[in-house]
Amino acid sequence: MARVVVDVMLKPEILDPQGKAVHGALDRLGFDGVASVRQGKRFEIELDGTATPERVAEIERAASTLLSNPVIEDFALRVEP
Amino acid sequence: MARVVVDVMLKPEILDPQGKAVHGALDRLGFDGVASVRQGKRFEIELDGTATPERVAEIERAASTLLSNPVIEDFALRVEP
Amino acid sequence: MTVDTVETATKTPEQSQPWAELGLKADEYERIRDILGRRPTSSELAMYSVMWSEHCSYKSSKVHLRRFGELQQETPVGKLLAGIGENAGVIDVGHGYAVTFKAESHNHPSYVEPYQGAATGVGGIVRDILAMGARPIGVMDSLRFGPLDAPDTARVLPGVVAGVGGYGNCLGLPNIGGEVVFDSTYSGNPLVNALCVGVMRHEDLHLAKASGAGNKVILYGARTGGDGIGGVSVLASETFESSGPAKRPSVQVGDPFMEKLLIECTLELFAAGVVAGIQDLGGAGLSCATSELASAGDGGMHVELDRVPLRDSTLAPEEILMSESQERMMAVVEPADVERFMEICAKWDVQADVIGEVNESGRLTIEWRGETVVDVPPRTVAHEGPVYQRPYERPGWLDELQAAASSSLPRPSSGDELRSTLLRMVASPNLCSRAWVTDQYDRYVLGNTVLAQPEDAGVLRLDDDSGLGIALSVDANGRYAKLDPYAGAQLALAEAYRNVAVTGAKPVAVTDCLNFGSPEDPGVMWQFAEAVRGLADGCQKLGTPVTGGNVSLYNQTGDTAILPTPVVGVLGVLDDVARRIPSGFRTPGHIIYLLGDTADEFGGSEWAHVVHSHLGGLPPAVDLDAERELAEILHSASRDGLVSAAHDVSDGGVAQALVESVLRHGVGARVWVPDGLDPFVFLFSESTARAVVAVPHPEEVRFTGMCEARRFPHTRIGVIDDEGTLEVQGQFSIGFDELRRAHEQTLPSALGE
Amino acid sequence: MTIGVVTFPGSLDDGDAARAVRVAGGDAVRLWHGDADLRGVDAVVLPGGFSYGDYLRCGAIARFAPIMEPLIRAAHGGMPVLGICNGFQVLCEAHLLPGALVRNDHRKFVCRDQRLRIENASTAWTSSYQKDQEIVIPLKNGEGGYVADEATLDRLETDGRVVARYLDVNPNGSYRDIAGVTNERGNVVGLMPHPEHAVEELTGPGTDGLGFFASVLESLVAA
Ligand SMILES: Nc1ncnc2c1ncn2[C@@H]1O[C@H](COP(=O)(O)OP(=O)(O)O)[C@@H](O)[C@H]1O
Ligand SMILES: [Mg+2]
Repeated sequence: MARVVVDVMLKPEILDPQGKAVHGALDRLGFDGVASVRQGKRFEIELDGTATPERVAEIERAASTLLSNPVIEDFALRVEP
Repeated sequence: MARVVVDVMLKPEILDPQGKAVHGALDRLGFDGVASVRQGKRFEIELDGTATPERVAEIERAASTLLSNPVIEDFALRVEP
Repeated sequence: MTVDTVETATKTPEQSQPWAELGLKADEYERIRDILGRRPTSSELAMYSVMWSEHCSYKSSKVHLRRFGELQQETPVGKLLAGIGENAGVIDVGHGYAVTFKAESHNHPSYVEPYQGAATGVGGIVRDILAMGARPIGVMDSLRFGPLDAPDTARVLPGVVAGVGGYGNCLGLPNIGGEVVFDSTYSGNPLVNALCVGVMRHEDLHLAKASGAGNKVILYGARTGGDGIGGVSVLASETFESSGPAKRPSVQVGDPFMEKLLIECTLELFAAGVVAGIQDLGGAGLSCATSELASAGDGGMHVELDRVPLRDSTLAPEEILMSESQERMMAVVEPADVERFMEICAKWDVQADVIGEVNESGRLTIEWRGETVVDVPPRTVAHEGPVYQRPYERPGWLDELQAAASSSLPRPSSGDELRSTLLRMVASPNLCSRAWVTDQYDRYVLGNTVLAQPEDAGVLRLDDDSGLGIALSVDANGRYAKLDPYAGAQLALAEAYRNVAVTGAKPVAVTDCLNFGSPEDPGVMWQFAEAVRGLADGCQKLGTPVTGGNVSLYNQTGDTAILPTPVVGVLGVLDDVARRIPSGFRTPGHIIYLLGDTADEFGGSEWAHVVHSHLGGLPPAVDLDAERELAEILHSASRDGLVSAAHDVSDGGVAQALVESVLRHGVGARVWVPDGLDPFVFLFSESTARAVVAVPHPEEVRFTGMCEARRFPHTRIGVIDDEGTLEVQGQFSIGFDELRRAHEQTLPSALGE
Repeated sequence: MTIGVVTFPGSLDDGDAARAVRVAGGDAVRLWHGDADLRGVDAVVLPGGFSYGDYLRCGAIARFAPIMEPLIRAAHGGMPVLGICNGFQVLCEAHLLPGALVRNDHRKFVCRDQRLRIENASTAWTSSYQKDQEIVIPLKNGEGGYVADEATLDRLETDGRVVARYLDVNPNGSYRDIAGVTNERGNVVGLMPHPEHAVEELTGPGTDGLGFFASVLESLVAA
C-alpha cells in the first residue's frame, strides 16, 4: 500500500474567505504575528500496491482535472513512503 | 517569515462523505487501484518573523481548538523552512 | 476476536456482564435473564440495553403518553391512516392525498458537535417520514440556546444552523419555519428539534413490519461503521455530568448526498411495488430495525450479520448491532421482487444486501461467522420493554414562583417610555428578526412553498390542479410551562394552532416533541405529566388528535433542568393555497383590526423577561373555545377574501405583531389605543386567542358582520398608510429606519455579519 | 419546442426547472446524467442542486457525467444551454464558460430574493428582457462567488458577456457583482440566481424569472 497526498490551494490572487476568517479568529484569540492564513484541501489517496511512476502520473492527471480546478487552484502532489 | 502548515483530517473511524464521493468519481473516470480517499483541510499560516517554540506551541493550541474539532478530527502540524 | 455466542452464554451463566455501564438497572438485567432463561450474550445485552434505554423505550413517559392514544383517532377533515406507534402519524387530507409529519429531538448530539448533531437530526426525521411511504416535502427546526451573548452560544448556534441548513438544503427540502429561543437554562443543553413533513397517495402507505415467511430482509444505503456506538443509551439517556467526557461516544457524521439518493431510490422502490415492509435505521441502528420489524410482523426473523457491509472491518457483532451509521434503511421484500429491488438500488448507486429472511420461528436470531449470537423473542426487545411509574410531585418552589406576580413590576407610562420599550423589545434576542438564521435555509426548492419565514406558518402546495395544501407551525414557550406546565402545553398548542389558523388553514392534527429534565426528579416528572395532560385535554377540546411525537428527557446540567419545553406542531389543511392569508401589511387604506380580548396579562411575558429579568406569576389564560372560534373566523375570511393580511399575537403582544406586519413590505401604519385600554397593556400584554388583521375597506361591513354574528371581539385599531412609520396616536411614532435597525441588527451583531 | 432538464445525482431544482419550461409554454424532457443522449431536445437546462453532494468542488464531479459529452458538443454547435446555480458551476468546470464559483465570502449559505440588472438582453436566454431591466428572483447558494482573473473579467465586460449583475447587495462576494455570464456566441448562459423559482406568483417573489424560459422558446421558434 502506498499513499499519495495531493494538496490543493487557491491561487494567491483568488479571495480565500475561509483563510481570512481563520486569520480574524486567530487575531481575536490573541495570537498575533500571523501575517496570513490560507485554507486549502488535502487528499490522502491510498493505492492498492505500489506507487509506480505510471500510476503516479495517472493520479497527477486526476489532480489537475478532477481534484483541482486550474482556473482558481494550484496543486502539489507527493508520494509518501 | 516562517510558515506553519496544519493538516486536519477526519479521524479514521469517522465517515468521510467527501472522500467517498471523490473515490467514486475516480473509479468512474477509470483511475483504478485506489483503495481509499480521505479529504481533509490544509491551513498555511504565515508568521511575521521566526517560528519560535512558544509561537509554534500557540499555533498548536489554536490547531486543537479552532482549526480542528477534536471530537471528529485529528491534526498534524509542521513548521516549513 | 472471541465472540460471545448463545452456546457460550448457556455454558457460562456466572460470567459478569457490564449491564450497568450500558445503562441497564439491576432489575432490568434480571428481567432479561428471565426472558431468555440464561444470561444474554454480549450482542443480546447490547440490543436490550439500547432498546430499553429511555430514548427508545419511552419507559418513563409511556404511562403518561397513553392519554394521547385515548383521543379520537379522527381529524376534522378525515381519518388517521396511521397513528401513534408508527414511525409517524398519517392523516387523510382529501383528494386521495395523505400527509405525514413528525418532530424529533437531537439535543445532546448537537451540543457535542453542533453541525453534525443538527445535520443528522434532520437526516433522521426525514428517514422516518420516508419510511411511511411518503415523499418528504419540507422541514422545520425548533431551536433553543443559552443566552445570545454566552460564549458557548457563539459555538453552538452557528454550527447548529449551518448543520440544519447544510443537510436540509442538500436534500432539497424547503425549510418552512421553526423557532429560535434563548434562555439561560439551555446553556449546556441546547434543544434541536427537527420536523419533517411528507406527502403520499393513500395507497402508498407503508408500515414497518416483517411478515411473510421466506421474504428477504434487505439492508440498503450507507455502509455500517463505528458511528455513535452506544449513542442511544449513553448520549440520550444520561446527563453529561454523570457520564463525563470519557463516555461520550464518537459522533455520527451525516452524508446528505447519500440520503438524497436514498430518498429517490426508496420512492422508486415504492412505485415499483417491491417493498413489503420498511423501516428506517435511526437510534439503535440494526438492533432497532430488526427487532421492531420482527416484533410488528407475524413470525420471526433470521439475520446473517456477516452480510452487513462494513466501513470498518474490525467491528464486533455487538458493535454492528449498535452502530448508528446514518443513511441506512431496511426493507422486507418478496423473493420474486429482489432482483428488481437490486436493479433500482444500482441505478441510484445505492448499495443493497440481503442480510436475512423472515421465518415462522417467532424468534429473532442473528448469526455471526456461523454461530448464533442472538436468539430472542423480538417483542421483548422492541415493544415489551420496562415501563416505569416514576414518582411525581408538584415541586415545592412552584407556589412561591406563582405568587411572585408581575403586577408589581414598574411599567412604562409616557409615550416616550412606551416608544423606547418597544424598541428595546423588538431588538431583544427572542423577538428580533430571525433572518440571520432563516437566510441560511433554502425555502424555495421543490417549487411548492407558498408561505415560509417570516410568516406565522409554513404553507406548502400539495396538488397543482386543485391547489390543495397544508400549513404547519411549531411552537413552545418554556417560561409559561415553568409557571404552569398544564397551561404551558396548552399555550404551545394554542399558539401553533393559531399560527396555522391565521394563514386561513383549518388546523387538523398535532405532533409534539417534549423536552424535559431528568425523569428521576419527581418535580420534573410532574411537569412532564402535567404537560401531557394539558396537551391531551387541549387536543380533545380542539378536535385535533396527537398523531405522534417524541420525548427527550435528561435535559439538564447537574441539578438544573431546562425550562419544561413541550414543543407542539400543528398541521392545517387549505383547500386552495391561492386563498392563503399572508402576514404582512401591503395595501395602504386597509383597516387594521385586533381580534380577541386583551387583558392585563404579563406573567411569563417577554416584557417581564426583557425589561425586568422577571419570571413569576401565572401565564396568560388559555381559552381554547376562543382559539377555535378565531380559527373559524379566519378560515371563513380567507375563503371569502375578506382580509388581506393576518398575523397572530403572541410573544411581545400587539406591538410585536404590528412591527412584523408593517416591516414586511415597508408600508406604514397609524394605530390608536382602543377606548378603555391602558396603552401599555394594549401594546405588550400576551393575552391569547388574538390576531391582527388587515381588512380592505369595501369588506369591512361583511367582516365585522361575521365577527358580530359569532360574537367574537373585534376592535378597529388602525389603518395602513404609506408613511414609512409606525405611529401610535397620542403616544409615539417611529420611522422604519430606526425600527428596522432595532429589529434586524441583533443577531448579525452578536453572531457576525 | 423541447427543452431538456438534466438530473444528476443530487440535482434538486430539476423538477422546478421542468415546471418553469412548461409554464413558459415549452415541453420539458427529463434527461438522465448517466445517458450520453440528449434525446433530440432543442435546448438544455442544467438545474440547481448539490450534484454529488457538492463534495470536492461544486459541479466538479458532475462535469464528467456521460451526458456532458454530447452536451458539450451541442453547446459548441450553438444549442442553447442554461446552467442555473449548480448548473452554472458545472458549465464553468466544463470550460464552456470562463471563471469559477467559490465559497461565498461570508462563508454561509444564503437564500434571499435578489434584485438583478439584465446587462445583456441578446443571449438565447435573455432576449425577452430589456437591457438594464431590473428583476427580482431568488438566490440560494453556498458557493456562488464568481471569480476569474482580471484579464478575463475585462474581456467579459468589453464583450458584453456579463448577463446579469447583482443590485443592492453583493450576496456572495462575486467579482464585479457578476450574477451571470455567457459564452461568445450567446447560446450558453450561466446564472447563479434561480429564475425557475420565480415563475408563479404563488410560490416565488414574482414572475420575473419566466423571461429566461420564454426567451429561449422564442429564439428557437425564430431560428
Ligand atoms: N429555526 C428556525 N428555522 C426556520 N424558520 C424559523 C426558525 N426560527 C424562526 N423561524 C421563522 O421565522 C419567523 C419568525 O419566527 P417567530 O417570531 O418565532 O414566529 P412566531 O412568533 O410566529 O412563532 C417564522 O416564520 C418562523 O417560522
Ligand atoms: Mg406567529
